[in-house]
Amino acid sequence: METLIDNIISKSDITFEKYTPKDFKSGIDVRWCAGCGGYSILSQVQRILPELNIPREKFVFISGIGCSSRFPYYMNVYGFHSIHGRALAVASGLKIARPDLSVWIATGDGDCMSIGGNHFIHMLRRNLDIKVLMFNNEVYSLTKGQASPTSHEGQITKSSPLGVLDTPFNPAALALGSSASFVARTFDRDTKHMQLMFERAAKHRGSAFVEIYTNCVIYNDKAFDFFTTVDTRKEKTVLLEHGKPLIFGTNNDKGIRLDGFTPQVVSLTDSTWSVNDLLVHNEKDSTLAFILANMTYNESLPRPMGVFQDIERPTYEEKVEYQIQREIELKGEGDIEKLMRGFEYWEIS
Amino acid sequence: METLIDNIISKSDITFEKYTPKDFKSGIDVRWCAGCGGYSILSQVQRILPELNIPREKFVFISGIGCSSRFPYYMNVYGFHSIHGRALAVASGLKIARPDLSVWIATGDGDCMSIGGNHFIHMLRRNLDIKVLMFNNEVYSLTKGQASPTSHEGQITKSSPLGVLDTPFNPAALALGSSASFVARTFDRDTKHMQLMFERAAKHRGSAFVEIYTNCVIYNDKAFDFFTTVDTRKEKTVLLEHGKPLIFGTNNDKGIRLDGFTPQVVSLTDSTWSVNDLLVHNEKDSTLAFILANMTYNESLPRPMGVFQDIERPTYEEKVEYQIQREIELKGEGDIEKLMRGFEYWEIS
Amino acid sequence: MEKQVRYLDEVTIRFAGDSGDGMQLSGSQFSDTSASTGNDVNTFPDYPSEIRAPEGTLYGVSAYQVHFGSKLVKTPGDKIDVLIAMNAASLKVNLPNLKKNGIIIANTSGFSDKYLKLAKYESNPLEDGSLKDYDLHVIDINSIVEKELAGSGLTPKNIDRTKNIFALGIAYWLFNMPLDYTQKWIEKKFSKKPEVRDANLKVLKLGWEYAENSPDFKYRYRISSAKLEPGTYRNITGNEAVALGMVVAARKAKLPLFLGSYPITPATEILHHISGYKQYGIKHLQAEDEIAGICSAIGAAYGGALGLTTTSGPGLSLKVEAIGMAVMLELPLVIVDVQRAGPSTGMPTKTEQADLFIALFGRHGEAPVPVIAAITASDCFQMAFEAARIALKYMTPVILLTDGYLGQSSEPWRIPKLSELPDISPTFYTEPDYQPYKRDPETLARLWALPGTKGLEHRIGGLEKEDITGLVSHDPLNHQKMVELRAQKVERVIQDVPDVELWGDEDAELLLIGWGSTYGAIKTAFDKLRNEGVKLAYIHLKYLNPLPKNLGGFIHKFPKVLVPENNLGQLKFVLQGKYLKELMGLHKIQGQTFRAYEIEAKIKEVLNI
Amino acid sequence: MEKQVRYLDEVTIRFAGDSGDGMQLSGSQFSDTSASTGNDVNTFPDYPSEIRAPEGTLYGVSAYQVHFGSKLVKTPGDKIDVLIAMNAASLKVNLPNLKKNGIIIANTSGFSDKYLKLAKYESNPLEDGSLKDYDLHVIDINSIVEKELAGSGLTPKNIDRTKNIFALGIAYWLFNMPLDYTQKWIEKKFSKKPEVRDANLKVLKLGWEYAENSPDFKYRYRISSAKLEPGTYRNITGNEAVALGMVVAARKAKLPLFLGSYPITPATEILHHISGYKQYGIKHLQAEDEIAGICSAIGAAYGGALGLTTTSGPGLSLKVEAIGMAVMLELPLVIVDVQRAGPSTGMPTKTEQADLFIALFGRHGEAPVPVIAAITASDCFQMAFEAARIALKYMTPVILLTDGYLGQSSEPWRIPKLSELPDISPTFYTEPDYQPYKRDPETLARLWALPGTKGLEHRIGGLEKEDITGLVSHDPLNHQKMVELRAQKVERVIQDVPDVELWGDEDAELLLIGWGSTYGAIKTAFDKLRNEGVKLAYIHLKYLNPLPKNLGGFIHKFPKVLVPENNLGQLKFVLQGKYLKELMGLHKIQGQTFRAYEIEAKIKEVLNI
Ligand SMILES: Cc1ncc(C[n+]2csc(CCOP(=O)(O)OP(=O)(O)O)c2C)c(N)n1
Ligand SMILES: Cc1ncc(C[n+]2csc(CCOP(=O)(O)OP(=O)(O)O)c2C)c(N)n1
Ligand code: SF4
Ligand code: SF4
Ligand SMILES: [Mg+2]
Ligand SMILES: [Mg+2]
Repeated sequence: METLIDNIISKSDITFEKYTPKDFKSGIDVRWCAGCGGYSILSQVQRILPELNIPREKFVFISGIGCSSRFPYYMNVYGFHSIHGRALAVASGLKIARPDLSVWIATGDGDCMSIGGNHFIHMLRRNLDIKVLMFNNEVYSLTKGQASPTSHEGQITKSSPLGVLDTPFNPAALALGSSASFVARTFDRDTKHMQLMFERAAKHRGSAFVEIYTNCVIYNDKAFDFFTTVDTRKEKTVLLEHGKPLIFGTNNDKGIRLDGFTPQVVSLTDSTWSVNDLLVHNEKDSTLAFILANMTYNESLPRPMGVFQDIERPTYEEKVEYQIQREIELKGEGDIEKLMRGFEYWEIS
Repeated sequence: METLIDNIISKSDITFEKYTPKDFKSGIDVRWCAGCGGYSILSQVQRILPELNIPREKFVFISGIGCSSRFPYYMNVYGFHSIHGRALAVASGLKIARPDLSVWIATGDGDCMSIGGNHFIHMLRRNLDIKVLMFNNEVYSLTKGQASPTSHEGQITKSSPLGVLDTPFNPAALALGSSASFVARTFDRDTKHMQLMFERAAKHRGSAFVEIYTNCVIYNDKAFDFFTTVDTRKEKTVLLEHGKPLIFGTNNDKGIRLDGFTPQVVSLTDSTWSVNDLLVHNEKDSTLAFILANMTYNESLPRPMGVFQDIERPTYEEKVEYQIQREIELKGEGDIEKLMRGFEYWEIS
Repeated sequence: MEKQVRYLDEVTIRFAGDSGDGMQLSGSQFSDTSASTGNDVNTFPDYPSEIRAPEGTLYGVSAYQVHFGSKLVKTPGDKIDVLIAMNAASLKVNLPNLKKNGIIIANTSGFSDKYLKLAKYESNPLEDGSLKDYDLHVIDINSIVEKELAGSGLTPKNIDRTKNIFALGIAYWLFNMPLDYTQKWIEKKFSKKPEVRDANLKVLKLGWEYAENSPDFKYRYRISSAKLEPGTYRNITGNEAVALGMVVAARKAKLPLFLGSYPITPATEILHHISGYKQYGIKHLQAEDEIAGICSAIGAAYGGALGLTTTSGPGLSLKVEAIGMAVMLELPLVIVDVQRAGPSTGMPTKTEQADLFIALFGRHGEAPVPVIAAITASDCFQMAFEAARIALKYMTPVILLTDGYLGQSSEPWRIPKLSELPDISPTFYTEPDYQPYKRDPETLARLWALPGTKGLEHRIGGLEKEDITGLVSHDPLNHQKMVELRAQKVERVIQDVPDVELWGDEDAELLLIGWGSTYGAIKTAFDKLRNEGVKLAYIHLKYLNPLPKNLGGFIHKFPKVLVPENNLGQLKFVLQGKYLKELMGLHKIQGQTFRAYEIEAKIKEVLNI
Repeated sequence: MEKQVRYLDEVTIRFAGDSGDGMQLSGSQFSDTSASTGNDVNTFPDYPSEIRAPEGTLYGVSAYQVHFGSKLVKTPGDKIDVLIAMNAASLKVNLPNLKKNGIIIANTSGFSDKYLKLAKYESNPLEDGSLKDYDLHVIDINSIVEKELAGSGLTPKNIDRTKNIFALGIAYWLFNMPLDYTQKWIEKKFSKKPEVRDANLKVLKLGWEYAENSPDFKYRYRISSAKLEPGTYRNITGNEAVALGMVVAARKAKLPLFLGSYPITPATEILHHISGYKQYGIKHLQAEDEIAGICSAIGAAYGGALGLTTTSGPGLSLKVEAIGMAVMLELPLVIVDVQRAGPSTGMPTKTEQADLFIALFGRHGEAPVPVIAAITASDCFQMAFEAARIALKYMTPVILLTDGYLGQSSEPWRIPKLSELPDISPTFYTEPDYQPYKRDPETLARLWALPGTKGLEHRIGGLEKEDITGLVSHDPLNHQKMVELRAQKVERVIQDVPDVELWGDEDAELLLIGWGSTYGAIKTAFDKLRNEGVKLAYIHLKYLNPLPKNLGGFIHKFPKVLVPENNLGQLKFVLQGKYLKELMGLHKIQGQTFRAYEIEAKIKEVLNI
């Protein structure tokens, strides 16, 4: 069953070129506002891709609609700017049909979790090997500033002039509730951490969801300043590192300890608690991941950054291939003329 | 701002009648298959509603499409058989417009979590005071037997003749990941437990999600027998009761203990562990709820039944009303003619 | 006992009983056997929308009608010759459609007081003489099979379930048909349950022998073979034909097939079939909803697969936005709509042709797509293949309309050889001078390059494209140009639309124009009246956008034009808008396709004869 | 210095600059002031789809055009009289549309080398003499405001932001307009930032004084008041007019208003406005998607609210299935589609009229709905009210078509008194003999009973309904009857469709037929040509389904009929299908409404003059 695309899928002449970030720039003017968090994300992606040992032509970036979803235009790879909310559905079909491709999504909090929410939870449970970069600016920007599903209660936007009433999604928790195999969070200001997260996502086999807090200078400026500036970062975020205790603070003088299931901040300097009492991160533990995800909107706790969870499960497209192989082993490669004849046929002459 | 519906909304002449279950039967022939789990659910709902001290005309049952979604026809209350997957969206508008009504949903695993998945997660985060009864038969029945998002891997259905490949949703976990305030589970065979769960859901202020394992005699018969028959139930399910330790077993001789975050079955008879070592259920603890939800597809553990979580948060429609009241207090009741004149107007004569 | 043999041209038999009585099975077995003996056959199943409606009720009746003959039969039959009635309700519901003097085979145990009451009979029709105008055979099938299978090890329930096989045995006897097709089927089906297999085999023969030996059955009937084109045949439903058509199209396109779909009656069987074709390397996704169904198919098409999505009306409504995206992307895609009775949920198990408007006009913006329709169950194969061919050749989504009637009815299909079918493989661009919206001058199809092709990295999307380069453009004149180009491209499909054939009399007063599944009924009425000497002309459309080049000439040529449709006149409106002539309509919207006599009556009315 | 005053009938001024230059603000202030002095005004904002396109680029130019006059002005103006160009790119983009001898007011600091390069100018047009055919005024606004505001405490960035106010001051001087409207606005807007407020107030006056004192400005212009109907006026955009129309309709219906919506350009402002109306008791849900938007509105309508959902093309495509449900439920619902350029994502910020087909035909099954369209910004108020009135009277969803041009353009609106508007309140059934699908014999609207009404518990849904009882029915004849009843009900709306008025000459050779937002351009061209002595007839449609009773007569009366539309001929096709006459089309699909001269040219071509 040779098809026309077989030699595109598995070409023998692949030479892994040594790429530089420049090779991943499309040359199209980036049309985001000056100061938009998107620029930094774009740079980090362009920095990471050359490291992955994947031929450039194998990358596909798919997006929906939103400022964030303009991303594919700026990448010199295959790009598909689909319709609002449907990037993951488009990507799912592509990945099943073409497991050889490295499929990435650029999406926004509205695109991914409002109109696209259903595709989001279903793709995660299926565990297709697709990387989802969600630019979370807690607002709809392209449509000029309405509430998004991550806008906080009381937030004043053009569509909530008297304040948002909805409880925001906690994206990491929603992903975990959908059985996501990889869930991480980072933010636009920390280039190194972003790179690390994108690399981790790329290397994970399965759906990888990365939430990126992204500043929108126009419609939600400084929304994340209270924990992302150089001044606030140390006190207001905590890095999740597998196997390491959760330490934070300007002088690494604080930690997170679990009281039952409840995370609490403890001081490491007043000699009540020591590093040994602290919560040690384990990326393989779903319950822990959920506890950490639930720290998110708790203002008395630092905001966790890093990989919440990274577990292995077979990917959907692998299972498809396996089912095909198993069938062929069992029954032989299908003969279409036999299929056409069906259960019973007869000759008329 | 009197409207025509004000006297329907808040009528002074409400006399709480003493209803019987019969008052809630519509008299329309129930067209489910003999032996369908739906019958038992219907009876329990009809048994519970008279107890709620709500005038019958205030009840509205909304459904999507599916065998389960035929439910409203059989109830002698206001009923709305909407389109596939949209019951919760319809209900949301109704509840915001008419907070005086008691709004219930009858839905299936496909209707609620496949095509309706987005409305499901968004309604839960908003916490509208709507009761969702999800008949989970792990299959699409009305369309004659395809895989649903709760079908298990490998399940043979008409649309998966070689076995389902998707990882099923864990409905309770998905609900918790969506910040649901009330999450419970019960099954069609246990009439008393169903009644209890429906009553709890009715009394909860906010979105209440009740998953009901429902036997489909035609397309997925006996799917739940391994833990729901009189023979298997005691060994294979564990009841969640607030403040009580998790004990189960034919002779109440087993319990669930937490090893870190990991639930494990312990024997209460071999004198290693006693009741005091067991996990005590707490409906207010989201982490615990998540741990319990994650017991679901673990065959070495009994299936938890009962209320996973019941916490209080303001309902969406209350917040809407509050915002309106606050505005009126602040600015006075709006004068439409003034609104029409806008910021600046002038006279031409 | 000597039985008399009568020769007939065609017969309509209807197996009717409770939803749980296995009537669909008896019917489809009978139809397969009849086809395999060389008859032409046309069938239609008819069942309630409830999965198992309560036993014995009028709305719980399930039936399967088989029309077979030595001449070509094009409908499942207007009126019934033989009615198998397993219970009182099934008799009551179907009697009005039984021909005078028709045969009734009734199972007495379905006429107990309980069933009579459920069927709202005051007295037992088998006994009260009310059926005297029919050829009534009353048989206590339950007792017979119970007696025969006592000691077989089967549960009473399972014994009861063999009733339909007994009835089938009688039917085979009645029409002189061989048992072996069904015997083989039973052996395969119950290979893992030998006691059930043996019981069924026994009961099948028992039915046959019962009729052979009963003095009550005096006549047997013989229908000679139909004159079908030589070839290899099988019975096929429209839904299976669509599935096979797409599999074969993918093969002839040298592309992998990908189906993204969400279950919906009456289209789901296409998904059922395709999901079992893993052995043929075919992939599918049962998506979370219809939107994901089509979007995943578009994603797969983008990757170089032949993308397919299948649905019925409500699902088509949900796919509207994504179809518009495919129009802008100019990617090949086949959308199959197995129409059902609407609007909204409507009558899900019933047929209708009322999705023509949405197929033609149902997208925001200027978003034309080719629309074609199949006319018989077996034609679904050809039209699915054709949809794929047009989609690939013109780089466009194509909508194929079938309907609940076509999808579920069956008829013998001459199986084409793969080698008979044209190569429809596309060309993937690989040269470095690639421009995504450069076009083939003949078809206006844009050039197609696949992800994975080195050096051809490019970006497409739903925003308006600059001509040739495919870059995003908001230039006013470019937009006008692109809107017009997309429209012209779809108009160019006319190159692939065969001229319509005019059947009948060039000098007729009346021209009939049909489309889609009404073919069988219209053609039957048309043939009948012409045989009776009425002058008539007839055109049946399979291509609805673009319309065939020579259609307008015919429309203007005949004084009167009648357009029968299972809707309120959608094609009629479109033809009027295009050809500016007042047409007459015949609009049946009853969840059923036309009966030939309904068309006949209307023609007579129009012609005043 | 004495300035000379010139009197003019009408003027078009265009404020153009970078996206960040505040041109939208200057333009809308100018338009409001001009309207409040008694001119008729018509405006249109024009900005890139990027939020902040890169500074100085050609595609980043943002503009706001104001057409005002002493006679009625119906378009934002074809050609520009006065161009305010804040940078080189804005000059380049807009110059082709400036009238010969038109006024240019250019800000020199926007013409630095950097900006010239970004605008792709080889040499500085302000200096190279290429603008000699225009009345050029070159001003270094940046230096002036910097000097004036030094020490004001404002940051340089904030100082720079006052440039547009300076330009506005000049414009006010030029046209002899009072400053007080804008002064009041500044005071309110910056009440919490006194230093910004004071700076803006200062700069506004400064601009005025600069012009007054500069010898470069020799002429001032005076446009006398337009002869508007007496009453209270305000400026209003189409989107705000829709919002107010619905608020007022709810009041006159004595129902609460509920909006279920999802943001989408260019419809979002309706949501913005309504979400701020809590003080008026109005509820809304910003839903998770368009499907939830409409479904929540249907749910609210079921509960007795006036249900509204607002969107643009892609969102309408998503709502298609739910509209079909509302058709079956026969519940009142208003669906507003602010059309934009498609297909697919298309050109989101640009206008088009290509959703007529989907509005009329875009649902599976037979699902007709009334469709109406607004023709000017202020007409959006009346048509929103009208949509609600029809929906409530006939128990049906109604689609109101506006478009990006209407939604964002503005004009003076005579504010009606509440008492002038009819009572449109529905009757809720409360008697115990309630039957949900019993109908009002005149309108065929079904009876409406609300949840919460004792004893009237009943069930509705998307499955086919039995006539009168509303029970689920699969009866064939009932289905036909119900399909026809629903169609007849929508046809009955014709009782509420006013006869069209024929403007112009009964004996003309050519009849123009327009619909929706093309009114301004067509009417302007029509008036102009008739003033020049050309005989012409003109009909402008607001009711598209059903079409006005007397339309057909007019279509057949005139030898030639021309249908200008911003699409490929959708109305034309519909009129042909209905009235069976060949019509001519004029199809502009450029993301812009017509210019009057384009219509004029086409008319001349058609009439050979
Ligand atoms: C079907 C449809 N609905 C609505 C829109 C309008 N729309 C475009 S982008 C967007 C929201 C974008 O928000 P987000 O995903 O957070 O992206 P951001 O601009 O904030 O990066 C909306 C509502 C659309 N294009 N299509
Ligand atoms: C838009 C749309 N898509 C698909 C369908 C077909 N459909 C009807 S019910 C159903 C699934 C029902 O499954 P579930 O919700 O689990 O209900 P059950 O019948 O199992 O109770 C489907 C796919 C439909 N009616 N409408
Ligand atoms: S509006 Fe916000 S999200 Fe969009 S480009 Fe500008 S800064 Fe970025
Ligand atoms: S098919 Fe299954 S779910 Fe449906 S009515 Fe029958 S038993 Fe119940
Ligand atoms: Mg966002
Ligand atoms: Mg189900």
